[in-house]
Amino acid sequence: TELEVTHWWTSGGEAAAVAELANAFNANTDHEWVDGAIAGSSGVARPIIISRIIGGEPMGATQLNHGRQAEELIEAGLLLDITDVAEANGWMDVVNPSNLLSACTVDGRVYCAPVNIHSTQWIWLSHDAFEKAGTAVPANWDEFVAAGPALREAGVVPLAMGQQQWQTNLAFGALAVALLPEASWRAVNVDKDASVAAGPDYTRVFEAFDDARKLAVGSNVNDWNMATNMVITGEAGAQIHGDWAQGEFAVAGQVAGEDYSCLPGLGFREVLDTGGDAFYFPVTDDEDIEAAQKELAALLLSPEVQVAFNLKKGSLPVRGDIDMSAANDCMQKGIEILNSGGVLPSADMAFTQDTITQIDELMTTFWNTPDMTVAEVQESYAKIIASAD
Amino acid sequence: MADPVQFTGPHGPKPKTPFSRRNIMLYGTLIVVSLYYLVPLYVMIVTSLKGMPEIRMGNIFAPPMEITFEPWVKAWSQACTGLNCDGLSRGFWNSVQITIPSVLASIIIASVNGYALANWRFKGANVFFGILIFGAFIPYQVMIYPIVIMLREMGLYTKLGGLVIVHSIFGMPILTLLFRNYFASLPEELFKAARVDGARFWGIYFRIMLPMSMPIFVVAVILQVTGIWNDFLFGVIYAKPDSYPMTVQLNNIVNSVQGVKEYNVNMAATLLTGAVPLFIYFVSGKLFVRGVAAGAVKG
Amino acid sequence: MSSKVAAMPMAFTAVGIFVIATLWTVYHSFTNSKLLPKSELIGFDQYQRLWDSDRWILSIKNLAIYGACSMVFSLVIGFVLAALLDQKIRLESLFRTIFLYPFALSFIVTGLVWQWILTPEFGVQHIVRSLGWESFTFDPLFNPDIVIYGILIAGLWQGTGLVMCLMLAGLRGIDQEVWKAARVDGIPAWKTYIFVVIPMMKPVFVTTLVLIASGIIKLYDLVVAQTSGGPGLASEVPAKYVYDYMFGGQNLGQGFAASTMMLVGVLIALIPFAYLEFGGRKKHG
Amino acid sequence: MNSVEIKNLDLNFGAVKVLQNLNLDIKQGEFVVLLGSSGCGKSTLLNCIAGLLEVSGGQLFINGKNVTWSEPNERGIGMVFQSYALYPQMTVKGNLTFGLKNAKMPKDEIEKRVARAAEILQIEPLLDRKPAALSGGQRQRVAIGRALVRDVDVFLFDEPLSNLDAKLRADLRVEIKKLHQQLQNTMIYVTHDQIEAMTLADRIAIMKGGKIMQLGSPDEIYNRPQNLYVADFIGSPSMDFFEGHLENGVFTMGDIALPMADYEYANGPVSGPAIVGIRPEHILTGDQTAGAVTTQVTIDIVEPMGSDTLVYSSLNCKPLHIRMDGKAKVAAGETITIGFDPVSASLFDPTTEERI
Amino acid sequence: MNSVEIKNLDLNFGAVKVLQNLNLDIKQGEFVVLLGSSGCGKSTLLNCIAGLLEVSGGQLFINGKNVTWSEPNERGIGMVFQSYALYPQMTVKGNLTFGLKNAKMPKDEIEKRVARAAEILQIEPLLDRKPAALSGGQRQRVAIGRALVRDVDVFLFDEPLSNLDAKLRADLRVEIKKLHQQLQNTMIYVTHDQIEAMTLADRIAIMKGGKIMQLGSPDEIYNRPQNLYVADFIGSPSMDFFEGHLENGVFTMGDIALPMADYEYANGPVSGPAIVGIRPEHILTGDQTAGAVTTQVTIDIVEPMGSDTLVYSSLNCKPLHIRMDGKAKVAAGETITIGFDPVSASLFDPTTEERI
Ligand SMILES: Nc1ncnc2c1ncn2[C@@H]1O[C@H](COP(=O)(O)OP(=O)(O)OP(=O)(O)O)[C@@H](O)[C@H]1O
Ligand SMILES: Nc1ncnc2c1ncn2[C@@H]1O[C@H](COP(=O)(O)OP(=O)(O)OP(=O)(O)O)[C@@H](O)[C@H]1O
Ligand SMILES: [Mg+2]
Ligand SMILES: [Mg+2]
Repeated sequence: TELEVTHWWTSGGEAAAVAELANAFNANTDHEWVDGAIAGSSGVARPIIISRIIGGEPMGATQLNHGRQAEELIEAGLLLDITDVAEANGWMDVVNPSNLLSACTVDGRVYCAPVNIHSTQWIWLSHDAFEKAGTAVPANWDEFVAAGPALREAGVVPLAMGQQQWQTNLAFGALAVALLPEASWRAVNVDKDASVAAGPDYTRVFEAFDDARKLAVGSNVNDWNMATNMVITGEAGAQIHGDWAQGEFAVAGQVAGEDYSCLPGLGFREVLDTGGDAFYFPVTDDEDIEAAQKELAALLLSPEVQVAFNLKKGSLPVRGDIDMSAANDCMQKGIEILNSGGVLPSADMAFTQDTITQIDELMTTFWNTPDMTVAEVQESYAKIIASAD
Repeated sequence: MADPVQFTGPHGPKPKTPFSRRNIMLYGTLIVVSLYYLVPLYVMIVTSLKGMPEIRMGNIFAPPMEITFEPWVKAWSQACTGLNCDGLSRGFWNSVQITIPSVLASIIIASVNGYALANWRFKGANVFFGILIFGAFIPYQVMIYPIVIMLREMGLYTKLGGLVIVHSIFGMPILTLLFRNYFASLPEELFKAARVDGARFWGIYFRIMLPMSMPIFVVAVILQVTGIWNDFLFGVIYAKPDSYPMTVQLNNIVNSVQGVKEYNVNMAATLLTGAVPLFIYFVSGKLFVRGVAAGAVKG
Repeated sequence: MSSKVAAMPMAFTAVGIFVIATLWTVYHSFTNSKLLPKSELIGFDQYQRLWDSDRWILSIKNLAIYGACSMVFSLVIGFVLAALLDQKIRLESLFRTIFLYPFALSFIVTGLVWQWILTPEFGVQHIVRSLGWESFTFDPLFNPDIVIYGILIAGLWQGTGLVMCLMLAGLRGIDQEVWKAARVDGIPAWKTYIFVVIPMMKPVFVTTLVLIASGIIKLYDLVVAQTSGGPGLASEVPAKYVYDYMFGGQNLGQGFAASTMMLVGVLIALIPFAYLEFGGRKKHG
Repeated sequence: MNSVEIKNLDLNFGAVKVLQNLNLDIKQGEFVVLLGSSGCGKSTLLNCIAGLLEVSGGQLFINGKNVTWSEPNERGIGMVFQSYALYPQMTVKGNLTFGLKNAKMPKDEIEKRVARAAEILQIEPLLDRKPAALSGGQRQRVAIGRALVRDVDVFLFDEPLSNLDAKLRADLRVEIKKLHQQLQNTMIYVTHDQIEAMTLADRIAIMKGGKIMQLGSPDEIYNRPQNLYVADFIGSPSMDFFEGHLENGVFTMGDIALPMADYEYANGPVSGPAIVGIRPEHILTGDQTAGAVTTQVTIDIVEPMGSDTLVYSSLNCKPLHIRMDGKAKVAAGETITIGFDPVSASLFDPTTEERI
Repeated sequence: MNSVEIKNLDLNFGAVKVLQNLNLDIKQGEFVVLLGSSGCGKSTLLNCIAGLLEVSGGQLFINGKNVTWSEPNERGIGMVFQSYALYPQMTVKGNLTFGLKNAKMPKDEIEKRVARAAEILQIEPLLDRKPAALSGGQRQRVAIGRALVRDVDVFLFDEPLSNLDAKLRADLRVEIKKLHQQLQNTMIYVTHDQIEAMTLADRIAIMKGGKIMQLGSPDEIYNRPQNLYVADFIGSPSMDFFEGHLENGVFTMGDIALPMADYEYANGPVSGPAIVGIRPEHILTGDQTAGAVTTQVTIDIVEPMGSDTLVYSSLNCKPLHIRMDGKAKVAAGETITIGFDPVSASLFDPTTEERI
């Protein structure tokens, strides 16, 4: 059976990773992977995916960030219950951290297959750039801020940042995780406590964020991978970005530790949030397709596929029980943190997409409005947290 | 000729220089403005013929030092989207298959509407027309879900027929306006004569009105080919991956950055995608102006 | 009877799509629909939030600036070009084709090309600087204060050709004797255009305005292709707000509220037009 | 049985009443001209007869059949329009056969009819041309042919000549007249050109504001206009009117007294204020004045028109027109003697404006 | 000094020669009408005089000044167009003053001129209306006013009446005539309506194919046409022509012999084949035939036209038109006796087509 799979993985590293999934599916089952890639981020892809589902002509499987995005589709009975697959394959035991699976679970039923873990608390540093500036490669955020003037001096943009809204927000989230005590972080990002968001702990985060925006002046690129490319070529000193950035480094043939470094938690707190990608399977009334869907679901979490996929994608596997020794330096760091339990839930799970969009907007406004003060942005932020549901 | 006459003082045509101030101003302005219009095309073409190293050197206006058709080949048949590495070629036939019936259907419907509005003036016609014009202003995005639901109910969702309907619906306001104005400008007596001759609604439409409407049909064809060929939103939402139009591929090529942006491939892809409407423009420019004159001027 | 049958698609579209869908949209703007449309009403919350949103206000402002400039410049440039082409010049069809061809390209393509030309690192700014004028700065797409004009440049490039065509058609429809009368009166050509010819071209201007205005309201692709609304939120427009909230933010209600506001704006703008188009000419029915 | 019978016809465009309670009977074979100034409803009436406008009230009969609700092609009428309304994309033959094909007439019958019409109208050599390649006169013949082939009882003409120049107009007028003599169909002809009306009509209906003011033969209309409107409307230049008093069969205006003994009164002799109307050619000049009531007038303008000469003058401070022979040698400023012929004058009541 | 002098004027549109070596002198205050069929170059000539078309060769003088290269507004001409070409969005006053304001004329002078023009043309009450709210006649007056306020020497009219209906045409014709008498400006008037030409002109220039065929007073043109073209062109219905032979002062056609003793020969008596042209009103009927050469003809069609009656007949198998009195009672099919008046006939040479 042909199974159409939609996703928005179209950058170099991503496409290579998808190819692993497709090859495995074509090789290990009697079915065929029909690729439905749509470029241009989830904003473009999502209406298409949802239209297809509510229009009664769903694809076989689709990527969605798991978390609250799919809640309503599940409630409307549009997504396939794959609890039987999960049980048969013992997902409850192997998925690590376990909250990944709970994000797929509604009322005790499993509706999605998580495929990877993405964490966003990373800063990527170009060795080349720091060499030009004549400073050592920083070991944490503060050192990096201190090296800023030297980098400027050397004609290097200290911090690369793409213009898309979610990237600014991502940087903010990374700073928050790195700089906040865990309790404060949880108070805001899990319990939505606006008073903490308005408090002094958060003031420090916004101040750091203010530093970041000053360091990023002169970074005129749009896409995240363009920003990553600036780090790869040494045009920029660093980029705060998710772990998928290392896919780009890999495609460019760079070696972690030699050409570039990565600091999880910005070098302060070795914790990662555990968002990630998952595949959902829309309900069809075609039994063949349903069988194929379930086979795909099972395959996605199989150890071989997990290894192959995540190596290409630069993300962490969702199973703790597989051998990732082939992974590079940075990925190893991530696995260590995971294994040591330094795990936070991801924003995708805590906030609705609506709230995230609002925060995205706020951060972007702040980032691009030099007149906006730290106090102002913090106040607006607290307001959004207060109204989040 | 008769014997030459001797004139004193000015006679014959007033002497002119080809470089009168007026001509310099006139042609100067036209040429400068033309540059503004041509520069992007020039940049697209030049860039699409350069290799990536040359592009990185930075001058987008410099002509290629070494002409390469590699980007064109890549854009047409090799560029990747996700796993599919067959470039635009995949979408080309889809686009053709979508465009032809959509253009035909939307024009037929709109011309019949325009004809009914201009010549038959049934009750409430103006109200419908007013709503149609209002419809021209509705942002497409708003209509996505209602139309998905409608097409689902009709069983046409993700079918070519559904896409044709969608294009017809969204082409209707402006086309109807043009056709209505055009038909209203034809002599009403022709219509009366045909009625006396016993022709009815369709008879008059096909036998009398259609043969006289070449110019406005040219305009409609151009507008619709351009619009439908270039459409991305409806193509991606109301079709399936195996029937996605070329613009979806274009969007994928342009937006899926693999490493560095391959500007030359992007430009080649852009030119390839625009080729069909551009071709139609170049061959029918004159008719277009004439048709626009017929459809737009008469209020 | 056939006339009514033939008008069915139109009636269906007018009522079935435009009216029903509009009502559907308006209704759902009063709900808390998120990913999927829901029908419980929640009052004016979405509107309150909408008008509290800086981004929405900014979008409206941008649209206002873009719309006003686009209208004025399209009409002015389109008319001037048409007037120039109407001077019995050589190579008229060549010039006409040059002005018109961008209209064949989609906004995505337009946005892409102009994004590129306007990028400081290798676009116009780079060229001028490399010619020796080091301090020259022209970075509309990266300067929040003028980014909307950067989009305008591209929008005009794409759309003025059609306006020029319409205007040319209108000019060709003017009674030549009026021109002669003005020459005998000794009126210079530019005055004749402004005081005599333009007022005579009202129907053309009406059609043109409908075309331009319906395009302006729907402005979306161009912004996405050229700036994605950036830098920051500096080039956001209402249609993008609608789209982002409906599909990115998964807050249909908010998107619907925004689009309802857009429709209200359109209605207000259309009233004078409807009056012009239908009100003044009842007699000819 | 009348060929066309119009009973109490009303027609409104929305609130505008264009035709009001109009009655008209036309006999078989009659040539009736509808004459009136622009906007008086002539075309509207014709369109009602043709079925191109739906009547608001009243009935229409053609050949005794009530056709009020019939389609245009079922009424047995053919129509010739001002612009001819030939189908530009069809050949002459296509134009002629379009109606017949619509009626699903057999091929050979169509051929026969086209041949006959082409012969009558002498357009055989043109059958394969497109209308654009025809002269004005030829186009008109084709337009008539279109009605002819359909073998209709009633021909309707809506100002078929008004787009043409004077010379052609005169020629085609004669052709239409000949055609009528040959075919003997009923013809209803709309015009606002008096010459056309006078020369073509068996009867003329003068219309004003959607009403028929007078219906009669050209001679009646010209020489015995029923009311002031008709009197003023017909004739170029029109009648000159002078107010005065009618007493004991003598009409007095200023110091001129006209004995109206031989005048044919509409309802017998009356007395009271009256208006006299005199046509320019009924003013006697030169030798003719002998024996008539005369007066002296000064010439303002002389318009030589070739076959005759028009003289503008005034009498009792009212304009007076005089039509003289084309060879009369008179000049502006001259004073001449003129005489009146009471028999050819018309008298009207100043209040009702009706003929006395 | 002539008001307008045209010397050896040539005008080509590309390869098409529209005017060729045309000469025309017009005296101060003269009313000259350019008459000719459609496409003969009348408008073109007028546009050359106005400076709206650039001449290809030759010279133009207005009031003795060489204006060949002058701008239209510098030539001292005013022009009235067929469509009037009023500026539709300006009031009547705006239309009148637009040119003056543009010439930076002082305000009070403008007011004075507008007041004068408005008085002459009697359009004072209309000054604040827009052209759309005016009747055809009023529009024309405004168009004339536009030339009037500019105080020009020469008025040019390009078929100013041809868009109007017959009645209005007749009225406005008279107004233009009066205006000319009042203003005494030079006027050049283009038309293809003979009646207009005959009634308005001091001199008529008959044009054909870009050349002037005859230039003369209306009387000359009508009664002594210079050549066959002019003879045929002027008069409605036109002259009837019969071929025959001229020998010893007697013209013979078929069995009719006309003694041409009193005929005014153009260049003295000649002999040889000739064509005689006779106008319908010069055919004698009834009592008038006494003493004239007579023959019998049968009537084909009778057209009563009110003031006179036109009779269609034939003579020697050629059509013959007869204009009779409006009260003549004749009917188709009747045979009547007609007579010829040699003095009012015209004779032409069949080869050169010139008047004999
Ligand atoms: N569709 C319409 N709606 C409203 N009024 C109309 C319509 N058609 C005609 N009229 C009015 O009806 C009246 C009669 O019009 P009609 O065309 O019959 O005049 P007409 O006598 O044929 O004039 P003309 O000589 O100019 O052709 C006019 O006053 C006109 O304004
Ligand atoms: N712009 C032009 N280019 C080429 N030929 C032209 C042009 N204008 C006029 N002509 C030709 O010149 C000739 C004279 O035209 P003109 O308009 O002077 O005729 P006219 O006597 O005014 O006719 P009408 O009575 O129809 O107005 C015509 O044969 C016409 O086809
Ligand atoms: Mg009419
Ligand atoms: Mg002309």
